[in-house]
Amino acid sequence: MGMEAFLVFVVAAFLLSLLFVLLGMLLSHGRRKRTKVLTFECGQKPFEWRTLQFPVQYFPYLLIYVVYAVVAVLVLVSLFYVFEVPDALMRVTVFLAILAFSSIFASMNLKRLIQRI
Amino acid sequence: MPAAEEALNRIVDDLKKKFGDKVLEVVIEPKKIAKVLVAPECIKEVAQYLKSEWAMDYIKGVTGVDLSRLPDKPQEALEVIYHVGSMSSEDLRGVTFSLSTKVSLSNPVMPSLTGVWRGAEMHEREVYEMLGVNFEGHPDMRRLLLPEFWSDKPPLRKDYAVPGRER
Amino acid sequence: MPPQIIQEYARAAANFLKELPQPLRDFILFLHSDAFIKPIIFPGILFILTFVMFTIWFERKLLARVMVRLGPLHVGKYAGLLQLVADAVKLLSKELIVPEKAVKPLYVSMPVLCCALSMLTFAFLPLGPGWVIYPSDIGLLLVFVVLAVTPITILVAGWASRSKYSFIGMVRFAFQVFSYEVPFFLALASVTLAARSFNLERIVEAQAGFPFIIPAFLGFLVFLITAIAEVERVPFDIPTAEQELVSGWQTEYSGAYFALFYLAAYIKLDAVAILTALLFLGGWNGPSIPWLPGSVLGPFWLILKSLIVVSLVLLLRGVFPRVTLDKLLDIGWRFLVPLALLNLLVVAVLIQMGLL
Amino acid sequence: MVAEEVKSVEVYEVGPTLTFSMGPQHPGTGHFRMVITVLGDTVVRCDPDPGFVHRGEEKMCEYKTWITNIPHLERPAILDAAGMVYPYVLAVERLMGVEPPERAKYLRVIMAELQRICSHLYWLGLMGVFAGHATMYMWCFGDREYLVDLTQLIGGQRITHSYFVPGGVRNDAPAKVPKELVKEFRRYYRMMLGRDYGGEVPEDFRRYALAVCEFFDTRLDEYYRMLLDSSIFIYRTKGVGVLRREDAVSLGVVGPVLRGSGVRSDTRIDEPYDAYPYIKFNVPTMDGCDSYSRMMVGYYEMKESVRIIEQAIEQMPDGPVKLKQHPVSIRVPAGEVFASAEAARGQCSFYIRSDGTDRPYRVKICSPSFRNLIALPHLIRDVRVADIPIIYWSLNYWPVECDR
Repeated sequence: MGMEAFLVFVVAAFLLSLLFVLLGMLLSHGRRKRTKVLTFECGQKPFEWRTLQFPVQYFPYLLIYVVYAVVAVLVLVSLFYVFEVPDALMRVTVFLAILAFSSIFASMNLKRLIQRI
Repeated sequence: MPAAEEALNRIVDDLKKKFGDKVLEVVIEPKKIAKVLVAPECIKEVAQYLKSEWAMDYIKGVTGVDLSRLPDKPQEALEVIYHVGSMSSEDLRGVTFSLSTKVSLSNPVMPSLTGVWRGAEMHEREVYEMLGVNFEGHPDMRRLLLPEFWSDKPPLRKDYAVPGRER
Repeated sequence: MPPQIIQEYARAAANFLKELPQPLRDFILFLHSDAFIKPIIFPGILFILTFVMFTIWFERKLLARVMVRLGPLHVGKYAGLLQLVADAVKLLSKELIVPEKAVKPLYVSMPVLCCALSMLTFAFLPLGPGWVIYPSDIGLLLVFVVLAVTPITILVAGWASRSKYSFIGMVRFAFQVFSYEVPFFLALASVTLAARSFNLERIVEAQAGFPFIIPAFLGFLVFLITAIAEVERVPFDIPTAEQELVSGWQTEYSGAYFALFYLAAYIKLDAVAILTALLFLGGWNGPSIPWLPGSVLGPFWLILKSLIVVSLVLLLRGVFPRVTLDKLLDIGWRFLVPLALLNLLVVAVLIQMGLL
Repeated sequence: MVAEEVKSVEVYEVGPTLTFSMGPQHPGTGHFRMVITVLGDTVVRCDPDPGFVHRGEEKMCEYKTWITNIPHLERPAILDAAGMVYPYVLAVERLMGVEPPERAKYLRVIMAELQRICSHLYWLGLMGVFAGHATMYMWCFGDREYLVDLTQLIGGQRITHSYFVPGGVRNDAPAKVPKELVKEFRRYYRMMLGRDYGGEVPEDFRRYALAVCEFFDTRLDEYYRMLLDSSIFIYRTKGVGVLRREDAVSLGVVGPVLRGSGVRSDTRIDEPYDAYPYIKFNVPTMDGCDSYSRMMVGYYEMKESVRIIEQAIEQMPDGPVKLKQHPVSIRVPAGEVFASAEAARGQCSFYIRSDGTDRPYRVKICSPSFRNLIALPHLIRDVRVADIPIIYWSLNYWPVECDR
């Protein structure tokens, strides 16, 4: 029963979004010119395009993210077990300990990791 | 007599003594303003001297004037005036010292004073495009205000007439 | 109306239905079934659109009050209620421009995808007991899956525009995503821990005594702050910072495409507000009102609570300047993550003590 | 205008950079363009490119008479018309060797300070917008209306009033204020401050002006609490765009930018003109040298301006407001003069050369925005992209005034 309603909703959501574009195509007016579709920067001819380098100064954050995101998924999985087991505190403590260890490890090795990359 | 005007007198006397006949003309006004005309060859020297000895470290503006249509005594020359003041000397507060020079209209070349007053950079760029004065030794001599397609005469010269207007 | 008349009415309608041809009858029955009413009318499309329209109008009026202005005034009978319709017509009638350099299939499809995916969040959000399109035991996880996928459409849209401002906006958005997502998850973990379920209805039922904002106040704070970052509202509207990047990742979009992104942003805002009400403010639990029937009472309280959250988020736009990206990263990692962990610990201790 | 050259000027060896323009069609700049080169999120180079609103004011001045130049010269900075015309009028007076009557001196000071406040309110409001805080803009503009009303009462026009003429001001301030204006002011006062104005707001001009001043002074404190004291704003501006004292002097910046770098320099004190010598006021300076200091100097200047207006209104003598038989077309004796006045954005100077006819021979405007622009490439270097609008607007840069 829920599945049916869900499918109807998904289809309706996509159709509605498409409807907007279709309406836009129907209602929009204006003569097409090449100058309109050119890429401009603030009304000026753009400079040469080069790919932007990754902002280096935020890189350490990315590394921590890699560590934490994995752990965050882990906590969600482990929580499934937490519900069954009475000593929730024990579980959370273990989780926090893992987290603390990994972040200390990450911060200690951060410099070396950055240099290697 | 206020201290500022006394100081101005002293500066001008000092300049006359130091540079002799290179100082061509001197005007001192009551409102803390003095003007000294020097030859373009020695303007950098004078500017350097003014800055180091008399603490004239603050640039207020660079003006170019085309003298070719002056009614009383027209000259085929451009006058370039550096208005400078002082921020480090209390006596010279509010003083405007005009250091000026004359370059010929046909070949307007003079040394750039950006080495002395860093702030002169854009002022000189403006004089360059508006009156066509070439500043030798300027780090970045480019157009500033005029559009890139401007190919007419420098607009502030007197022989450039605004189309459709009469003076 | 006396009940006899209603009964007669129903009987007449049933008779009328019997005489209809089979396909038409099926269709009419379908229109009365949950499979139609739920996705299209109440927790579904119509409700979403109305709620979003109201939110936008409400934002304009509220901000106008803060700024000592009047806000929309003329379109619609009362206080410019129909201003948004006028704006929508204006946006839709604008020329659809696809930049020459853009990666066309991606550029065109991302707004549609973004809007549809944001709406999808509502499929798993119960608005009252039984009022949910897709009841699921892992409803909360599904909501977060959708919320985690939506940013990808934005990243692709920024990349596909092939313009520098879009590109910088996209990179900023990527950084914003990973600065808020971890504390977002951790704040959620405390609620699931307290309710011992991922089922949103069960989570609300667990708050029958008191809302989770009381034991998990820190979690609520973290959740709210990260939710604002999630919906890119001031002070965290860094990827679309107007004064810095024109319009960030949506610079090149115009007309109907822009309208879709605009709509998506407000749908996300409403979804997050409802989620906050469900997780922390006790959902549809509330004192009963005599003249309101039970099936309406739940949605009433929930929507009221989510409106409070919405107005809180909207008000921030009137009082805060924008922070910078590095400040957001700082807040996210040095402040919110430890706070969320602390909150987790507090909740665990409370459970251990038998208080939750 | 610099598009072609930039590519060849520098190639950075540190890594791949990205060059893009900011402006002239950008919500964060005016009619002005910066060519920004970034490495990651850090700006390595900023090349200002003014000139999009260059109108050749200096050339046009040579074609107009001494008097018709006045409304014309207001155009570069319409928000601060008084500040822009003030040095011109002073210069012409100095060439002619005349002095305006006492009352005119005070009226000029009142007008100049009113416009300074209006201009600074615009600055503060847009600073808020550039920091992502739109409320500040709306508040500033709502309150500015009453100051503009006052300007209109005195000068007859809301913004570009052409009030200053060589030898005085165009007309006297009125004795009475229209009833509707007073009523409207009382309503606004009650709405904004939540209380009635203590006592009647009279229709007498002097007392009405004082009431507006008092109201505005109270509102200024609220601005401080709303934006300038908010921790996010302080974080965004403190230590951002540092212009050290010696750099400020050697680059020749003016006004709040100079005073924000700790230099106590103000034309109103250094070369006092008109009624300023008779009025007591402070010149606020800050030692932070950053965007926050510059904005705060602007903020405190508004407070000082209110004090100046109050004093000027109280001290203003009666009498004529312009020299007798003021001619429409004047001939100015030949000569050259360099006169300065403190406009809202800083010292504005005019170099004027006259050849004895009814038109100037050469007029050079050293506008404050132009002189502050010189500092821009030095400030926008090694900062984040997000700081560009903050630094840019902390200079209170006005493109039209710079381009003239």
